[in-house]
Amino acid sequence: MFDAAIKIFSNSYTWAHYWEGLVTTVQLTLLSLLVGGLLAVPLAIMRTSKNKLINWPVWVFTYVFRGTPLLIQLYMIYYGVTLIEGIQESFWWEIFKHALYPTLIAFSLNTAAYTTEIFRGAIEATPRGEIEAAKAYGMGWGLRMRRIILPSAFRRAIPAYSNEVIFMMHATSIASLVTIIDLLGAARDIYAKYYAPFEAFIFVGLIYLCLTFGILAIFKRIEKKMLAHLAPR
Amino acid sequence: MFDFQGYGPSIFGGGILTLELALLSLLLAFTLGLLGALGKMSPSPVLRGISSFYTTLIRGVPDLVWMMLLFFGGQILVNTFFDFLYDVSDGEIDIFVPFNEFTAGVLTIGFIFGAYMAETFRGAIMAVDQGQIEAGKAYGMKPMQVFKRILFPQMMRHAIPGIANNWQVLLKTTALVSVIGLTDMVRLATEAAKSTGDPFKFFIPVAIVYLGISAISDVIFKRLTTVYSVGVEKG
Amino acid sequence: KDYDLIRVGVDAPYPPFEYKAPDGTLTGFEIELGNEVCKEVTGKECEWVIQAWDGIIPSLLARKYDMIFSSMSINAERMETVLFSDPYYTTPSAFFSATGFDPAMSKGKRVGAQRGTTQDTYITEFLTDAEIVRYTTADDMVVDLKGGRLDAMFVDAPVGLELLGDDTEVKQVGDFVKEPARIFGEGVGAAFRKRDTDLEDQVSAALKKLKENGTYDAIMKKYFDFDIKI
Amino acid sequence: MSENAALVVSDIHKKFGDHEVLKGISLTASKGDVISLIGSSGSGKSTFLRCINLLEVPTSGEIQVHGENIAFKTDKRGERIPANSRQVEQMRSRLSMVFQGFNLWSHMTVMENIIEAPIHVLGVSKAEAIERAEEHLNRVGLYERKDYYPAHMSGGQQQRAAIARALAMNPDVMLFDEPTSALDPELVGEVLKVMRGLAEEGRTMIVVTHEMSFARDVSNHVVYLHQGVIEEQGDPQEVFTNPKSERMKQFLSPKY
Amino acid sequence: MSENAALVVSDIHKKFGDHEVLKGISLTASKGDVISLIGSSGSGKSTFLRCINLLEVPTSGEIQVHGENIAFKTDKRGERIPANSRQVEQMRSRLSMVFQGFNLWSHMTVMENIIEAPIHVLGVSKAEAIERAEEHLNRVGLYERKDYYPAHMSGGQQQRAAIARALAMNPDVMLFDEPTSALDPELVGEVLKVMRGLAEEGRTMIVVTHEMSFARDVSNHVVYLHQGVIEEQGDPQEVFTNPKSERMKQFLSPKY
Ligand SMILES: Nc1ncnc2c1ncn2[C@@H]1O[C@H](COP(=O)(O)OP(=O)(O)OP(=O)(O)O)[C@@H](O)[C@H]1O
Ligand SMILES: Nc1ncnc2c1ncn2[C@@H]1O[C@H](COP(=O)(O)OP(=O)(O)OP(=O)(O)O)[C@@H](O)[C@H]1O
Ligand SMILES: NC(=[NH2+])NCCC[C@H](N)C(=O)O
Ligand SMILES: [Mg+2]
Ligand SMILES: [Mg+2]
Repeated sequence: MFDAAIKIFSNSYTWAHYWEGLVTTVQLTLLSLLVGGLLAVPLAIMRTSKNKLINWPVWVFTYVFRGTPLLIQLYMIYYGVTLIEGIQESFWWEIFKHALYPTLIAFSLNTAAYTTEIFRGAIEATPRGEIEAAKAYGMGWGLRMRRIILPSAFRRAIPAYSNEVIFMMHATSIASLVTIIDLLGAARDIYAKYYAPFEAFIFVGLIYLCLTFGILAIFKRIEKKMLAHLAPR
Repeated sequence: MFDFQGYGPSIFGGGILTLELALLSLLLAFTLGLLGALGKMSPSPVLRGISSFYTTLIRGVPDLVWMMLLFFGGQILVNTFFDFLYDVSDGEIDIFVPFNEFTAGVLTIGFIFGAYMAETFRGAIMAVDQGQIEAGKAYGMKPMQVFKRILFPQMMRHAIPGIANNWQVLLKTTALVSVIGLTDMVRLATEAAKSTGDPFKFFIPVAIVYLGISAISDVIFKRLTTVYSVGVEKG
Repeated sequence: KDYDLIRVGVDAPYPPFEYKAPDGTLTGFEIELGNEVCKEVTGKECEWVIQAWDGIIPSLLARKYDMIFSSMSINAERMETVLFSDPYYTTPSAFFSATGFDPAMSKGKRVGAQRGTTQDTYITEFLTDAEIVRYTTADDMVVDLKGGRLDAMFVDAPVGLELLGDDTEVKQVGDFVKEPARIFGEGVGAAFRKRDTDLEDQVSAALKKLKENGTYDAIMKKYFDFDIKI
Repeated sequence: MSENAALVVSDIHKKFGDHEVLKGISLTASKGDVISLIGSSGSGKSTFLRCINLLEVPTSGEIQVHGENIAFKTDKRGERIPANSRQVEQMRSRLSMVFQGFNLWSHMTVMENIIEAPIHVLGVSKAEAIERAEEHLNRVGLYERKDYYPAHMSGGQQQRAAIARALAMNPDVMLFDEPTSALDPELVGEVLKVMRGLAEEGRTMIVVTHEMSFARDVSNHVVYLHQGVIEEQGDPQEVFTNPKSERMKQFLSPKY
Repeated sequence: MSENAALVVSDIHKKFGDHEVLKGISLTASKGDVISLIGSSGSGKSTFLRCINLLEVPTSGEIQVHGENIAFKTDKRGERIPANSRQVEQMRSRLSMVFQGFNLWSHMTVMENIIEAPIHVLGVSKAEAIERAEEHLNRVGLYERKDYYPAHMSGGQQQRAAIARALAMNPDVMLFDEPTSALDPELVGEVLKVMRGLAEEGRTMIVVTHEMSFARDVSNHVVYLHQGVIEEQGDPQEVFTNPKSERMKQFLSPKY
């Protein structure tokens, strides 16, 4: 058993491959969180609207994306885009040709749906009095949103959002199913090359574990800073 | 819409498999979750250590990695164990236990969600009034009786929202078993989509089935909430 | 030693060798041939276990099944790990492309192969400046090739032809590839764990018998209009 | 209604559904007036105060701030709403409200709370806002607490911070809704002291309060609300020592 | 210590960490005794009662129920624990506790609460348990409420149900920990009445209480605890009319 491990990990190809995978995983996670997060803000605001015409479409979006497996969303987008009439002739194709972009779209939409609901909850939890105070001091809707409601909601959302970040980081592992060499993809290559499931997958599991701890540590610091106003003294 | 080019029946069968897999995993997760929660709250540092190790380790690594590890490595582990038996018994015990995809699927999903359930149950147990448990003890109930007759029924009320949530996530996680070769509905839809070149025709119905199951579960959990809230809501 | 059931690992779809009909049943050249082989040895058809190619040898070693019957080329590297029967067919590999791909000018092109196959080994070694995309199953690769995500794919020639079906845009490009033999080996054989020599003997014998008594040819005719027998 | 009246409210009615909470209330506050609104729980004091700065929209009646009438219109669903939200915002910036529950913005420090509206509503520069904020903080005796978050201060400190926040708007009229009733008895004093100081400075204030001593000693006009109407009003000395209405007598009796 | 003593507790000490709450308390309850434990808050009354049925394990001291000594041992971490959990469970089934907060099981109706322990601890048949439960419910005047859930009853009703639950164990000794102090004053009477009835029936009871009238009129022995020691004890008439200890005098004075 140890011989196999030594053989695998003394090869520089192994390390290069895992490194490449790590970079891809981190990239996928960050980019989808970024896009998803940006989408989620307006969606969450719409979702809290009392106007059904604004609220309802967003509800449908979050319900569908939260109610179906990400894997299916990924497959639909990955295989579906090639079917769009004329896309292969358009310049978009240069982008969609690469597995990375449909994957990013799927991941971003998915995390946007979850994040929307997290933000919605946080927005709705804004103390009524604080909103009234903002009104009473002459703040209009936009100013109130920008200065009072969103800043305080975002802070409140941090703990729930940190879970979403970890969840998303883990979820990127399915990118390996559409030819992307992320961490898990790299592990599968190594596994196939050396017929060594334990070494390949345990090692990659440890990397994921470290990433998870890393995220937790970062959020602990963020919480300490951003949630100082809630901490007991 | 309803023309599945002959794939209809087998995809339906895959749907059944998805449900079986999800329900069995839930059962395992429920059991492990309870054990994990009790372990985490136990006075014994060893038990506490084991359960915290279990919950952090599981939750730190993606489901799919666990699945592949267990699926690709599980058989080897099982073999190693029975080879050991074979050796120590001088060949008397010669068993081969096949470790199939279904087992791997149930085990991984069960183990993963057991870790999440443990947190749910821990919170729920802590929400039960200590006095209720003391009353049980004071009337001479054995620890097991206190658990079964007092703690468990009361804890469930607090645990149901968490269980419901975990179930919804678990249900969707079953889709991953398609990757390790289990012919669930996602796997079958994928195969059909690829060989017919029409992804939407197969994926959309499957997506709707997932939405349907989760809508039905919502109803069931609502009912369960009422069952376990007996004596609590105002009447 | 008597075998009463042989469990056989196979990676599908890999038409025309092994693939699923819409109702979920396995068919194909190797499935039919394999079932005949199993009947010779045990009197029963094989118990087929579907396993993606990249895990096909580990799962054999882990005893998930006792034989691989899945177009596995017999080459030296694999012989270090598994035991092969006598070869039962041979076909070359080929590139397929919609854009007139030239293996000699592959720089920056996206070329697909199934992960862990001899084709994977070949392009990894010889198409160093191409972007190599590895697939778990062959049908994934075809979807991407047809969808325009790949400039070319490299597979066993009959599989390429079959998978593309009546698609007119994608064509075979270049010649058949059979060299180097170090990679592609000499034909395709059934694979076993090294210590199962007895099973290997019986399977090789069965193959020999089927080749001689016409069963092999009858099956081959159903799937091919050319000769692949070895 | 005198020309230099800071605030004129005329014949305000307010219904919640079928329940008429305010049944025609009028009030004029001239510059420097300190008006106390008293009355038993549910009499409509808070509702009236909230109508003044349009946190509730009165069902009928007019509101005039510094001679400018607030315009109303009727929306699609037949509800009365302000015609011009700019006008409302501007008006609100001139009427600063201090809430019973303080309602400091919890994610901002005291300083940030105070400079927020001056900067973003009035358009004051940050440096100037801070400078003025420091004055006000000194004024309410909270200078050393300026970088604290609300949650880390006592109720009395929070309420004084809320007063500083209101002062920072340099308002024409300050509205107080039971500013001390959420406080522990020991903390009430420190807030009342600050408010008495403001009154002495000549600030125009309308104060809903249960502190009868404050109403009597500090304000120059007392309004007694009962079931949505003004049952009695006038000079505090007179009203308290010689209430005319039976209800007012009853209202005052148990506490003395 | 007489042979027919229902309960003998000798020299109980209890420490929480470094804090010694009970400093050697002994008590004997013979059949039919009604013993009141009084003392100011924090004196250790609850702790003592909880030590008796081992909800807390005493740091040292012995407990004897009907002549049977509870066996203790020391666990790995050096803490004293009961040697035999079967023995403890059996002993607990003979000492029924009534809690201050009632602690009725909230997911069960009154009837279910009452028959629970008899069925599952004593092994009585369900039919018999129900029959007896009905008697006890009549006894405490709650028969019509038998199918109510605790949350749907008043505090006094809940406490009477809790007493019925305790009675259903047919206990040798009943332990009460401030059975009325969580109740609104109007409801205290109905519970005390039931308890007085029990005393007159000859039940052996140990009652922690702040109801001095109950201690004086109903019990035949009063124990005054102060800072973990028995400061004074004896016949209630004597102890209340003629307290010897200074502390006891002080303790009694404000309430009379
Ligand atoms: N948003 C609302 N919807 C319906 N009814 C309301 C609303 N706000 C207030 N009311 C009702 O209006 C009446 C007056 O309430 P208001 O809060 O103005 O009384 P108050 O004089 O301030 O009493 P308190 O001294 O208790 O604060 C009450 O009966 C109350 O129930
Ligand atoms: N589990 C515990 N851990 C630490 N200290 C405790 C614990 N339980 C009780 N104490 C301490 O023991 C002392 C006695 O408590 P106990 O509850 O027995 O008093 P009491 O006489 O019942 O008072 P009260 O009349 O308020 O109920 C108190 O100082 C309390 O803080
Ligand atoms: N069933 C399959 N997918 N077979 C792939 C075989 C490819 C090639 N002949 C090899 O041995 O590597
Ligand atoms: Mg009010
Ligand atoms: Mg007590």
